[in-house]
Amino acid sequence: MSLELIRDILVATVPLLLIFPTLFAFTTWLERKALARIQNRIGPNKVGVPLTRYGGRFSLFGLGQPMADGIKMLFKENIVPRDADRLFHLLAPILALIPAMLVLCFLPIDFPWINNIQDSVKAFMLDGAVIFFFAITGLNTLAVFMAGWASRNKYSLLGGMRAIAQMVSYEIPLVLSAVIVVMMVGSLNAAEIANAQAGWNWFIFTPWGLAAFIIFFIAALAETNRSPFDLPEAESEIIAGYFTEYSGFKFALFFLGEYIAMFAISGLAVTLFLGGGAGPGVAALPWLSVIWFLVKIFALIAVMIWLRGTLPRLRVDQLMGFAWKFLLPLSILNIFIAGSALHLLAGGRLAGLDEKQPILRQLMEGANPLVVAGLWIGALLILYVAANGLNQLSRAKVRPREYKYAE
Amino acid sequence: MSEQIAFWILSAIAVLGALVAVRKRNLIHGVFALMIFFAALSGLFLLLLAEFIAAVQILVYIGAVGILLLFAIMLTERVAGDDGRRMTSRGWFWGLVVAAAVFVVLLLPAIQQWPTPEVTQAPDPSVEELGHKLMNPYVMTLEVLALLLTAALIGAVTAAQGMRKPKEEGSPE
Amino acid sequence: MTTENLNAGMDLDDNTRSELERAGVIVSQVDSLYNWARGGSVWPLTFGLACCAIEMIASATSRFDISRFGSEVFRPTPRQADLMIVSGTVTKKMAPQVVRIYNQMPEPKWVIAMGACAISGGPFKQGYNVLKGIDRYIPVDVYLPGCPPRPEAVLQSLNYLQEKIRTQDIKSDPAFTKGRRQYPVPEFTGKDLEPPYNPEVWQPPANPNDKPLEKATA
Amino acid sequence: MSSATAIAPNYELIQQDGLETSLLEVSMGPHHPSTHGVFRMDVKLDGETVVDLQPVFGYLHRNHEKLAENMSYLGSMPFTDRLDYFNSMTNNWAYALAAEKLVEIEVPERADYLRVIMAELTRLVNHVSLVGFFINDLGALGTPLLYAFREREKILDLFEQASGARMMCNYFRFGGLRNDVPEGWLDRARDVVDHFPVFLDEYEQLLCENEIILSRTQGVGCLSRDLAISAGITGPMLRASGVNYDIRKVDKYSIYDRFQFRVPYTDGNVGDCYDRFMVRMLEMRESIRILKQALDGIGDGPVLGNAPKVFKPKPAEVYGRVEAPKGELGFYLIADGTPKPYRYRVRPPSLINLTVLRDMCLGQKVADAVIILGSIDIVLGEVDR
Repeated sequence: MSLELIRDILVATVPLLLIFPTLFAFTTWLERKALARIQNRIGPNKVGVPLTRYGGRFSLFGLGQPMADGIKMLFKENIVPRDADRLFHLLAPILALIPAMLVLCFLPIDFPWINNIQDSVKAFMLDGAVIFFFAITGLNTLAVFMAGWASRNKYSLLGGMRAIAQMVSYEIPLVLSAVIVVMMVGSLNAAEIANAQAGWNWFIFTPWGLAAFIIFFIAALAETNRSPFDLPEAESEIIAGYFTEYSGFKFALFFLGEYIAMFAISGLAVTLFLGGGAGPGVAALPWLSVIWFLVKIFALIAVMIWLRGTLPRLRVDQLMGFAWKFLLPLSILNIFIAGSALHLLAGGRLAGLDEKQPILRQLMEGANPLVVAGLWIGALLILYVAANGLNQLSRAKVRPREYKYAE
Repeated sequence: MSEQIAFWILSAIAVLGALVAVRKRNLIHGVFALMIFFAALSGLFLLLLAEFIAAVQILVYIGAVGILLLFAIMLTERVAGDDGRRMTSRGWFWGLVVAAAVFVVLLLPAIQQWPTPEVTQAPDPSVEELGHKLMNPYVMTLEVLALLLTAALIGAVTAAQGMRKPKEEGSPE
Repeated sequence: MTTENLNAGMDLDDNTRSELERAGVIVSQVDSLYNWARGGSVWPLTFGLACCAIEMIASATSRFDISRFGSEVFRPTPRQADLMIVSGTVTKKMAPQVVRIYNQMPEPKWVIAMGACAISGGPFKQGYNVLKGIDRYIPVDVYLPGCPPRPEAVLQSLNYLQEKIRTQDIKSDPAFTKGRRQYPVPEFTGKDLEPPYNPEVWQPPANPNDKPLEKATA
Repeated sequence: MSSATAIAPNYELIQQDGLETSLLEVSMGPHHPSTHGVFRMDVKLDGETVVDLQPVFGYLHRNHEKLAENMSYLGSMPFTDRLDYFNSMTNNWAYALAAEKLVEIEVPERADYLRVIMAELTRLVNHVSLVGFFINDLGALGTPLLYAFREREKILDLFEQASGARMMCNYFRFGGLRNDVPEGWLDRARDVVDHFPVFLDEYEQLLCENEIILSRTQGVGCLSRDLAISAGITGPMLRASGVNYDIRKVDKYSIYDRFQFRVPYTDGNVGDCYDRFMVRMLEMRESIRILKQALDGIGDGPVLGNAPKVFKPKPAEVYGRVEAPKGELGFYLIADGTPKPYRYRVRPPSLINLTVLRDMCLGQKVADAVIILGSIDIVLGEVDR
């Protein structure tokens, strides 16, 4: 193994390990501030620059809050319950963090420093990058189960069981909605998928892409245990779920892992549907693509925070029903629609396409605008009707009720 | 050189994982050891440049089969076995013989072709190639297999219908 | 809050000072940085006992907003909490649970006794089932009187606590010198709690008439 | 698993297919984020389904009744504040009504008007916070709760201006009120009351049509009309099960017969958590109606009749009751001719409404048990006393 290779690997990975934890700290602050605004409060604003008094002149909108939390957590006592499985109790938070960190390498963010390194080191240049992404995020489930089981706490166990059921179920719509994009590009390579959407050719602007993005985002919320799918850590029911027995830095690791997973899955959503680093001005200034990528990630995270501040939680059977009875049929139907649309657009010339170019773009070049418009309206109509119908079918039947008044 | 080192490390992990998975009486520990074995196997696939197989190995074996095993275990009563008890059975000798025989049979093609012929044409294990293979010559096989698996899935659901609540149908595939 | 604790960081005795000099300035810097951090991030436990709990919740709401001081992260599990606000009447049936939850919290941990009942039994002191102050079993850092105290008072008690934390010396902090403080959980024997108080943290007050008063107060 | 079937007769344990699973026994509380105080539910779970539930209380038993027997009649008044610590005003009122029956004191008209105003404001405080806590139990991270508390603060300000305390008002006296409201209070109260419907509109918009809230609460924790009546349930819970029963209408105590207001109740078809939630939302509108009439109709005059502070009533037994926000709150007093009551007994609506908890929870999910408890609206100070 040559020195250059080692250097390249370090250049490709180490900055990721620095940037995203920093963004995590910022996100916790953002989340607390945003929730406070949603709830008519001010939010943290006293803890600012270290070593100044609280409420001092340099409070910086409470930006010191994540740092204070981090230092406090670092020195907090670590408690392992007496009956716990010590090894698994220790391994679980680490295992929760590693896959989340690992998949960050699969995001095609064109950081300036990785332009000079060889392609074979860039994980997102792997032919099967998208598949790898899903494979590795799936490991998170194991960490959650480990934590729930190893704590020997009934609430933890309930949380762990809920987490497995939820994550396994929602992985299917997640993967199936990504299939649409793979069909439209003809590649599993993350960089190629991002490049295929250069300019404004984002897949979210196609009907099936829009539907797939919505399904993907909902499933991503469930995968990362965000509200309204935060059942594994439902505070009002099972205390803190699988990390009930975790204190100090292990808890901080879980927290970190959860947020990094949010970054990762939002990053994938950006790659698949929102054009990756594409955005205005990228052609002139290539480094803008990094900014655009991060801005899009933060836009998705802001939506997650917003949902957390507004929605109540689902129940466990409704959660499963939603995945199996609503999202899964809809995403399969969506694949059919996308496939038929591609076929109709191609009009028999699918075999003669250049394999190295994104399929959808080649098809769009010679297509009749009327056909395209008809296709899009038709696809949107079918999806809308299907979603409505599935909603009617999967909704629980309630008895009628009436409110009366007695004078 | 570095491939060699990686190969030996991964192989050692795989063998150790498999041994622990067999020897542990605590079922959960056993399943996790099995998963370590699967992960090491996936690493070995990566070394052979079969990245798609490696990803699928993780996705299916760890993500689906392992989780399914955990579910099955959580439905049973006694999870933690006694690690101290020795695991022996009366037929261990014959077991060993059968294992050795299977091993030899598996190695037979390699032994017959000894010494290994030179590889004249390097394989191209790219995902694209795999996709073309699956979609052109083997498309019938793939479809039949998919149909079979779907039938099995529906069968499992039907069989489980009478029970209290349908657990996860398992594999995300 | 006692004055010794307030000044612990400033009035160093010679022994400590020489030790500090040997260790360099860094020690004191780390000290103050750490105190800054844990003072600015006091996460309370979601733990309401009675009437005061409502005012504790009110202190987290829009008008008062405890989150300004970084304390809105109410943790439902004692494992992740720093501060236990004993908000309300502690009955003899509940006292063992309170002590147990205190034992489950990781160090460093603090306690605010909120309201007259948690301090001394309050209006219900004469009752047969009411504990006359939670400080008999666990060490209390800040006493917050009132029945119930206003939410502003909760915020002020939090500020007092932060003041106390900021002047704490890590070397003499019981959180680091003793290991986790775990106190024996009292047992309800049908008539009274056994033992009636924990001598490690509480002693019956001295009687001005010099007569032993143990039985009477217990 | 025959033992499990025995403990839960009305939930069919589905063990017929031979899948032997073990029950999980969870003790929820006394320290649990959603038990509304120090209350414990010993829950037996089959997966996530509740097969048995035993409520355990007494963690906040503060000897209220025993203390009152060793105190003058008026001495217990501040203690009634701490029964149901959301609604000190109605607690005061129920006790004052009982004592006034005992010694037959007339209440001045202005005092009666102020009593009605205070009681209805209390009802607003209670219902609005209850709905907030209820949605919080559903997992909404406090946003509706904080909105509710924002409105609650406005009403607590009124209480504070009148009585000097936010929560523990101790405002009522036998024969009237402790003191008159300060100057300008009625205008401020009118202001708060006028603005409350705006908030209610917003709140209803936020909550009543929310798809998740609908699916979480409809068909959950059904309480049938018959069971509600036979278990002695009162208040909004009874009305949600389809019984038109409101002590304000039945007893017409104080001056409630002077006001135009309606009692919302359901057709008794379902009686689930959603009905209980909706009945409370509708009741708030009616409270505002009463408040507007009372604020318009109030005249000048004294607020305290000539009642002695310490009195020795003749031996008698009385029962005074009001429609507290949680149900029928009653005080039963036995006087024996001394300045202290011989027996002092509270009929706490929370405790009696709690008795049907097990019936409503069996067969539901554990998450439902939490919201069923939330929809009953208990306060442990009143349950344990």
